[in-house]
Amino acid sequence: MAEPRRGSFPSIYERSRPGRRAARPPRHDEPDLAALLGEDQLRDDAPRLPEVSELDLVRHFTQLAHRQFSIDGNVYPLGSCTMKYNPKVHEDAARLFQDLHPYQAPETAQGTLQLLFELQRDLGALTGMDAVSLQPAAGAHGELTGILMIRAYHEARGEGEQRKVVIVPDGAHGTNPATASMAGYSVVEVESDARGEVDLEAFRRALGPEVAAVMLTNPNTVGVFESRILEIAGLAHEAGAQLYYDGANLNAIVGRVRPGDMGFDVVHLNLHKTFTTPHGGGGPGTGPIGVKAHLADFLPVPLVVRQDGGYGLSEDLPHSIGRMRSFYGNVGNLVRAYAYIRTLGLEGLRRVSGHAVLNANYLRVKMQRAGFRIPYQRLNMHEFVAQPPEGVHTLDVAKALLDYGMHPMTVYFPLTVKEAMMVEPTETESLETLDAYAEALGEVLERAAAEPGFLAGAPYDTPVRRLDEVRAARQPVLRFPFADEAG
Amino acid sequence: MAEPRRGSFPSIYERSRPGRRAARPPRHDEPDLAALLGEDQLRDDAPRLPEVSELDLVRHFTQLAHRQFSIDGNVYPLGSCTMKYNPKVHEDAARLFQDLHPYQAPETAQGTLQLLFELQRDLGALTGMDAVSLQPAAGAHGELTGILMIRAYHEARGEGEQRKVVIVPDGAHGTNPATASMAGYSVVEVESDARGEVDLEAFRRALGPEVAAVMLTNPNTVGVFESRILEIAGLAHEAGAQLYYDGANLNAIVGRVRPGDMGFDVVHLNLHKTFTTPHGGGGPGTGPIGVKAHLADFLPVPLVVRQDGGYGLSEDLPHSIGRMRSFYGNVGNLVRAYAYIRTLGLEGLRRVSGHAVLNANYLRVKMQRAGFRIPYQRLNMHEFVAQPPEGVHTLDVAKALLDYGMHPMTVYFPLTVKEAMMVEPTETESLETLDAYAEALGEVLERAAAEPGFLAGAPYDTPVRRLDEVRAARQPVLRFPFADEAG
Amino acid sequence: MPYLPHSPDDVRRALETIGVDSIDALFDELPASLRNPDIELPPAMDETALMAHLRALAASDVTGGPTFLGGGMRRHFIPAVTPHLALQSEFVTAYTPYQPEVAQGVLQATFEFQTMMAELTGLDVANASMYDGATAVAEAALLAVRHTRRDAVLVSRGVHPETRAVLATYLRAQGIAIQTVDLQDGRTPVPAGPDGAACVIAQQPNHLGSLEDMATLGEAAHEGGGLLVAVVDPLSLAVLKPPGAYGADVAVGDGQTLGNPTFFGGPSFGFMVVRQELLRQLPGRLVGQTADVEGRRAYVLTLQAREQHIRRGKAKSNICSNHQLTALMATVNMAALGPQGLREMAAGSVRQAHRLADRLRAEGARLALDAPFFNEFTLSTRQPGSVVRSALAARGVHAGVPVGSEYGLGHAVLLAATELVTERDMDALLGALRAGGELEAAEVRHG
Amino acid sequence: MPYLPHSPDDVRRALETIGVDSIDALFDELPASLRNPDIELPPAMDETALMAHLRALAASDVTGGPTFLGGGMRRHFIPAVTPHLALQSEFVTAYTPYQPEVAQGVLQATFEFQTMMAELTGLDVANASMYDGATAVAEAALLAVRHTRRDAVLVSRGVHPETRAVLATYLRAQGIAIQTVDLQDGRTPVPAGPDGAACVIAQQPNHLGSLEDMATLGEAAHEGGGLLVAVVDPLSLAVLKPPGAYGADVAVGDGQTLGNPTFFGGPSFGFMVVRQELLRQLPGRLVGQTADVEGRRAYVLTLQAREQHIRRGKAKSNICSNHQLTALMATVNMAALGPQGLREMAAGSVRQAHRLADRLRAEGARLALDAPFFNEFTLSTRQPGSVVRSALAARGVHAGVPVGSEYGLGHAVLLAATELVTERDMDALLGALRAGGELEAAEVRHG
Ligand SMILES: Cc1ncc(COP(=O)(O)O)c(C=O)c1O
Ligand SMILES: Cc1ncc(COP(=O)(O)O)c(C=O)c1O
Repeated sequence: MAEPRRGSFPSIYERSRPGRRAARPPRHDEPDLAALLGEDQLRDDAPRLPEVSELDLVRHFTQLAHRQFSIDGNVYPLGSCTMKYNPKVHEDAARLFQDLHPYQAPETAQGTLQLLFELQRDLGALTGMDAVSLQPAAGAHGELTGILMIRAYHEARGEGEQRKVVIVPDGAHGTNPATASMAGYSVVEVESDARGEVDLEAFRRALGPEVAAVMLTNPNTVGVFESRILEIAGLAHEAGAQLYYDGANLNAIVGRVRPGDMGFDVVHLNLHKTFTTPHGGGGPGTGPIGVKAHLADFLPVPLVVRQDGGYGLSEDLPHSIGRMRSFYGNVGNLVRAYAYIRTLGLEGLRRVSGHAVLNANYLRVKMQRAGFRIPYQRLNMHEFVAQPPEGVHTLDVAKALLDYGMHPMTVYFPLTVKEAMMVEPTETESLETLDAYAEALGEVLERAAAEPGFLAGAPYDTPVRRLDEVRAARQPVLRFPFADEAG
Repeated sequence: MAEPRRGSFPSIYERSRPGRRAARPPRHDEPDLAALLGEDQLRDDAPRLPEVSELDLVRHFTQLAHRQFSIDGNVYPLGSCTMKYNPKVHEDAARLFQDLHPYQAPETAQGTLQLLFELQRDLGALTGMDAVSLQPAAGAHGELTGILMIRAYHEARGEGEQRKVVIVPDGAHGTNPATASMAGYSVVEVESDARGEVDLEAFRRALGPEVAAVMLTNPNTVGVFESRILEIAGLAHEAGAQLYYDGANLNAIVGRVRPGDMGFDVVHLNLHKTFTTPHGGGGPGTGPIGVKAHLADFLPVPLVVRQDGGYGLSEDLPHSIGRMRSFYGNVGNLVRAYAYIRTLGLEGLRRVSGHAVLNANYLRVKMQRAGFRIPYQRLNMHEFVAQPPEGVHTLDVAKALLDYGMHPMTVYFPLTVKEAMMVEPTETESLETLDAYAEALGEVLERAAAEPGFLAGAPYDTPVRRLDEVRAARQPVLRFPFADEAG
Repeated sequence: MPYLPHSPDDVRRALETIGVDSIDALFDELPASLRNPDIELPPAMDETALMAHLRALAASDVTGGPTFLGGGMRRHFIPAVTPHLALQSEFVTAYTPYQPEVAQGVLQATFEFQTMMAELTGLDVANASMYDGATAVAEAALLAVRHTRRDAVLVSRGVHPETRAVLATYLRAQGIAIQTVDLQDGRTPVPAGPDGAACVIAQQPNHLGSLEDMATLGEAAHEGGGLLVAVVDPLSLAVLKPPGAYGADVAVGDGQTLGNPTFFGGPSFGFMVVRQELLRQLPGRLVGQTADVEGRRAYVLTLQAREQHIRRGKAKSNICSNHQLTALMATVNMAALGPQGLREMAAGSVRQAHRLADRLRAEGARLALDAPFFNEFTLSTRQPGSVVRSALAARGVHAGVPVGSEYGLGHAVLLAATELVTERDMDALLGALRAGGELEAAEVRHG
Repeated sequence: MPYLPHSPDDVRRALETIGVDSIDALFDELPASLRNPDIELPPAMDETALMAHLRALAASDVTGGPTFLGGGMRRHFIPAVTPHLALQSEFVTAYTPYQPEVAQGVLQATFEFQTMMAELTGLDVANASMYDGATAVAEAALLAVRHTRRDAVLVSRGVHPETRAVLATYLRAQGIAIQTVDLQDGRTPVPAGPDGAACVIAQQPNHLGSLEDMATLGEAAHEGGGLLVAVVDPLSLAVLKPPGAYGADVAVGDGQTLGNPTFFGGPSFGFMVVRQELLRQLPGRLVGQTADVEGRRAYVLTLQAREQHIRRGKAKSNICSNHQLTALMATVNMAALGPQGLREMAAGSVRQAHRLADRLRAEGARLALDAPFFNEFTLSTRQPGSVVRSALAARGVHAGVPVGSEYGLGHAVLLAATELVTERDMDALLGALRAGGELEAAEVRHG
């Protein structure tokens, strides 16, 4: 008899009973909808939404929360994701601004506008860029914004037809090539060299008059700083290409070196990484972009500007690429990022990158001692790539780790490294936590050696165990199968 | 090899490292404390408080929260405890009042004072009492307040010396006799009859000129309504005793019959039961008391009163027993109770008691069908007493239930029933939850029969399993054993 | 330093383990010439100073008071239980659920979200969310382009102007033409020659508040061999015909009205729901149901071959992070309200909007359009919309989203009402309009 | 109906199962004559109306602005992280941890609380909390009476007047005499003949803010064969000598200053810490460490034979529910601040209080006492304290707890300062005092 608690967890629809409800909006006399809206505009039967009591609702989502790993509950060193601590005070800070409506008269939103204006300024200062837009709703959205601006720039210079290619390293995050194609460009990937950096020769070969942009992450996705970045920038610019900085890894260098100074023309930042806005299980994020002066005319509208003694929103930017979203940005998250910058200041942010890199190198050494392979034998930045010993699969190690209450690193990314494990502990983890993580990993390897098959069975102690992902894809069930349907 | 996650959970002191901290108060120049306060007033070395980073702090208390059952996560039918749903909106409501200081000028606290005044009024109306004090901090505190008032009343009538005894039923909650002795009275217990009610004959015998008060809970602690309450009240009053109503079980009758109408002279209410203020793992509660007019002069001070057009606090009550606590009461909880009453109104509160009693009787039938014995074969009120079949121990059943993610009922109370299981589902549980509870209990009995020893080993799937409680009492370890101490 | 655990000893210990003698030494590969620039940032503040500063900023915003603002976001009832449950830290601080064994919380909630959105729209498959309504519309147009292999789309001017602006930005890069269909009497006429168009995009209710004849637009689109993309306010679907019922192939929109605060415009979330046949073209994440090795039902991200991290340059979209948490707010909120509560909100807002219109007419105000409207309508004004809005704001009423000149209605503003609007709120609005000289007739009457 | 799950069908199903035909039938045993009285209650409100009503009430309170209120509660720094962690719903909605296997959260947190309180006070055993400081003092007196088998206690007038009032209420019933020791120059003199007294009760810092010579009082008490009960502000112990170090046998007090909002007086929590020898006399709950059957460390309620549910009439106290959650707030808060943060708060409040005193003196104000004080002191005023307080309130400053006539200081108020008080707050207070004519000298100077 299996442990009863271990059965299938109920769906909210299975908790549903006709006539129940948790919440009640204000009452009004029932209007004659048919008369007001027209009979044919009305739906015939109500949507099947759950009908649950308030307590059953609370139980459902409280228990679901217990079936979820999170930074607050678990170490979570996902490479490239910067799962650092999300300060609680930011949650209180954000709520101060939640009741503003995007269309209320600007003179009644001066506080929020000032905050946004100052954040534009501070992000510009931190990245070495001349102008900033806070609009993009995520990193990938920032990428698209930036590449579209580059496109507009080339078009304005009459090179729109000529430049059709975007260069990305083979280790680039998937959003980079995807963004390029979405912007109407074709993608050329350049391989990286033995030290994990862009292969300069290959890069030279790839460059040419047809290249519109080069997208780089620095430090790159294997956690290595592109040491020849100035040379790369020089070559790109000679070829008339614009250099794009994917800011997902800014946490490694924030306050210490600026993309703008490295020669980048455009940068996007993932405020949900370096600047601590919560990931929320997959968003909302924010991907502000900063650009050099020669691209400022192409920024999306509106921009937050100083206006007759106060602050306002300006649409007056003739060469703008236009709008990238409705309204002005994910203000709730922008407030959190603003609070973070104001809390740490420059000195603090420098220490952030310093300790982020310190922790990553510390854990690299610990993992190597625990028996993991390190493909790039050098100091890394805020993250590093490792591999399990021959014959052990990264996936199995990841699953075994779950039984320790520890979240695995990013696995099988970048694609350039076999069985890649990409580890980014961030600066907010204590050394004891990193020691425990390395120790658990070592234990997993020992166990793998001692008990063949054990790893393949892991995890054993999680709310559910390994899933049949093939079935999920072969016979997709993408919504609750109501009794009256072929489930 | 035990599951790693299953090891001992760290103490906050084990997470502590010198020099770490999570929070920073505002900075000020370091004062010369020796000069200002005197060298001999200062402590030599700092208290050993934990030193942890903010993230480690968050992990600690988030993980501890996951090691805790609660109403929000688990069905929790503790008899006599009324573990009903605690509305979330009350949490928001309470915070609106958290910044008031008890000594701010009353004219700057009119909103809060009005709320308290209206709550006094509404609790009086609901209990049928003439005057109410919101001061007591818990049920037991309300009991003490009430009994001290009764004492003052007898003294005022010159019967202070004569009346030295308080009568409580043998099934009374422990706080009743404990309160009586704290108030300087000796306690006489009267047994209950076969139907679970006070044995009228025994009661008659116990009554006499030395009796100061009779403390009753109605419905009583076995969930039975004292059907002869009017007769009991008559007898008590004839004997010159005052009748005290322990309001812990008001949830059974709220809105349907009032203690005041039944003849009670004093009542305390557990707002953390009937009126949904959270139990908080054991408080803070609130135990307001209501009294009939003849006792009003003895109420504790201060009272919230109407005062020149507004509201104020009055200490002007010559015969008051004095203060029962500092300030005015647990205002944070009083706001929640106020919100609850305003949300439900009389109609709603009647339905609360109706459905509370409905659910309790429903579950009683289900549990009887599942094989449990019901000592009192009659309709019960909001709770009922059951017993496991011969040979099965209540404790074992309770522990086995934990593996289902369900909290046991109150066990081994009242002391008048062997292997007592006192079950109070409350009105906020759905029938499906009660069905599942009864089903789990049935399964436990089957398993007990099928696998001797299984129950004794339960629970199996909890953060920790059965504890060595004897050791805890024999060699008490009541604070963290620091390394340098004989731990 | 806030949030950083390491004591000097910790740093020393870590450096020894690594074998370098300073933190700066870890950055030797950074171009020396560029290292540690002095960057101008305001000085650090402690928590007390920070919150005081932010409260001061918030205090120079004006919130609360009667509000009739709409135009894409509206203040609706959000029960206290919604944020309490959706903002539990396990949800807030989780990453994308790439390890399903320990992410069933987010995965199941998302699966339930997909179910509810499919139910509301009457279509088959909802994704896990998009950034917002406008980007969802742009992605829908690209989906239609991929599906039909056509390079033009038709969009009604009734679609929110900002949405159309985003659409233009997205489509220009891929050389896709956009033809805009003007409104007649505030509604979208059957478009001339949708032939060649990958889709017809129309909004219900439209930007001016009017109800469109979506069924007819759908027929036109389908006859032309294109798709109908319906841009909808999900809350309205508690009473309005679901897109699936009038032949829409794709339903998209912004989810703010389902349970998120307006937050000066974001974050809310976008949603996209499609017919089964379009599944493989659907951008964004999808959660599917499966079982674990012990046969327990479980949920997992599925059909990821559509996404950038697998398909890279060939992905259906570059979207990675979506808007999970705000979608979770909507999920909890819909479950809290149920079909009845959602219906009461929708019907209540219709009721209040029409009540307001009646009261305005009674005071001599003129509605710019006669078309039936839902919970928002267009009021003709004497002064330009932004002037009217400021005048009302000065009197403590948030109302009057200016209507663009593209609609040829002269001076006009949008007025929205929700179930939260009270009779006294309407009094305040009318009073402010009167005082602002916008209710001439009334002036006389009350003069 | 809010919070009630049952649909009419559910009710029917339940009634059938029970075998009665109506809910009312379940109440047949209630006296018919008394059933369903009509009770006057205000009509029910929905959530929106409720919150609007409560916000309106809260709006007619005045909060925020400079505050110098003390007298037992003070506004101190509480980092945001404290309530976020302490008020997780698993803690908020749990009952007393009677089933330890599923209550390790509350149990371990309480064990850690006991440890921290023992550390702060320098004594051996802390209980899990009491209702508040005043009831804790009364319980401490009863403990001393039980331990010494004596029937009188000595209490300094420096103990908070409300605390002494509660003490009187509690002790009268048990016929225990209370002798009150008057202050000399604001401090407690060595009491004459403590012989026969079960304990000497003194407060540090005392109600007027002055620092007592606790060691000497302790010697006197012990010479007389009684105990020393020290009533302390736990926050002050971050810098002040712990009771254990000056011979106190029992330390009690109110925990509000450790991390709870003032909430118009409650809930906060009381604490009691005693020497090992007094353990068996300790009232209230205790959490002890033990192990489970697999040898894992675990925590459990222990030594319950002292408590009412076991010992009933013979229990050490009738306390059952204590103040667990507010004690948890303090536990999280102390762990968040650590020894350093707590010290900075205590020292910062001392610093600001003395700075304020200096500024007042410089403006010609007169302190009523010369005794050294901690973070609160007594200011002589021209008008009665309550008049001064109202005058200050009218000028937006919360300050001026009236000092009772029992102290023979004429008109006077208590002024407290904490680390949250700024120089500008002091400006505001001085300005208000000046405007109120309380700073004569200043009046002159400023004309
Ligand atoms: C290197 C890199 N670039 C881009 C992205 C995309 O950011 P977002 O998920 O916010 O769209 C990520 C996110 O994981 C990333 O790691
Ligand atoms: C019948 C009864 N009386 C009194 C009490 C004591 O109430 P409190 O714990 O609030 O002091 C309780 C609490 O369980 C109770 O059930």
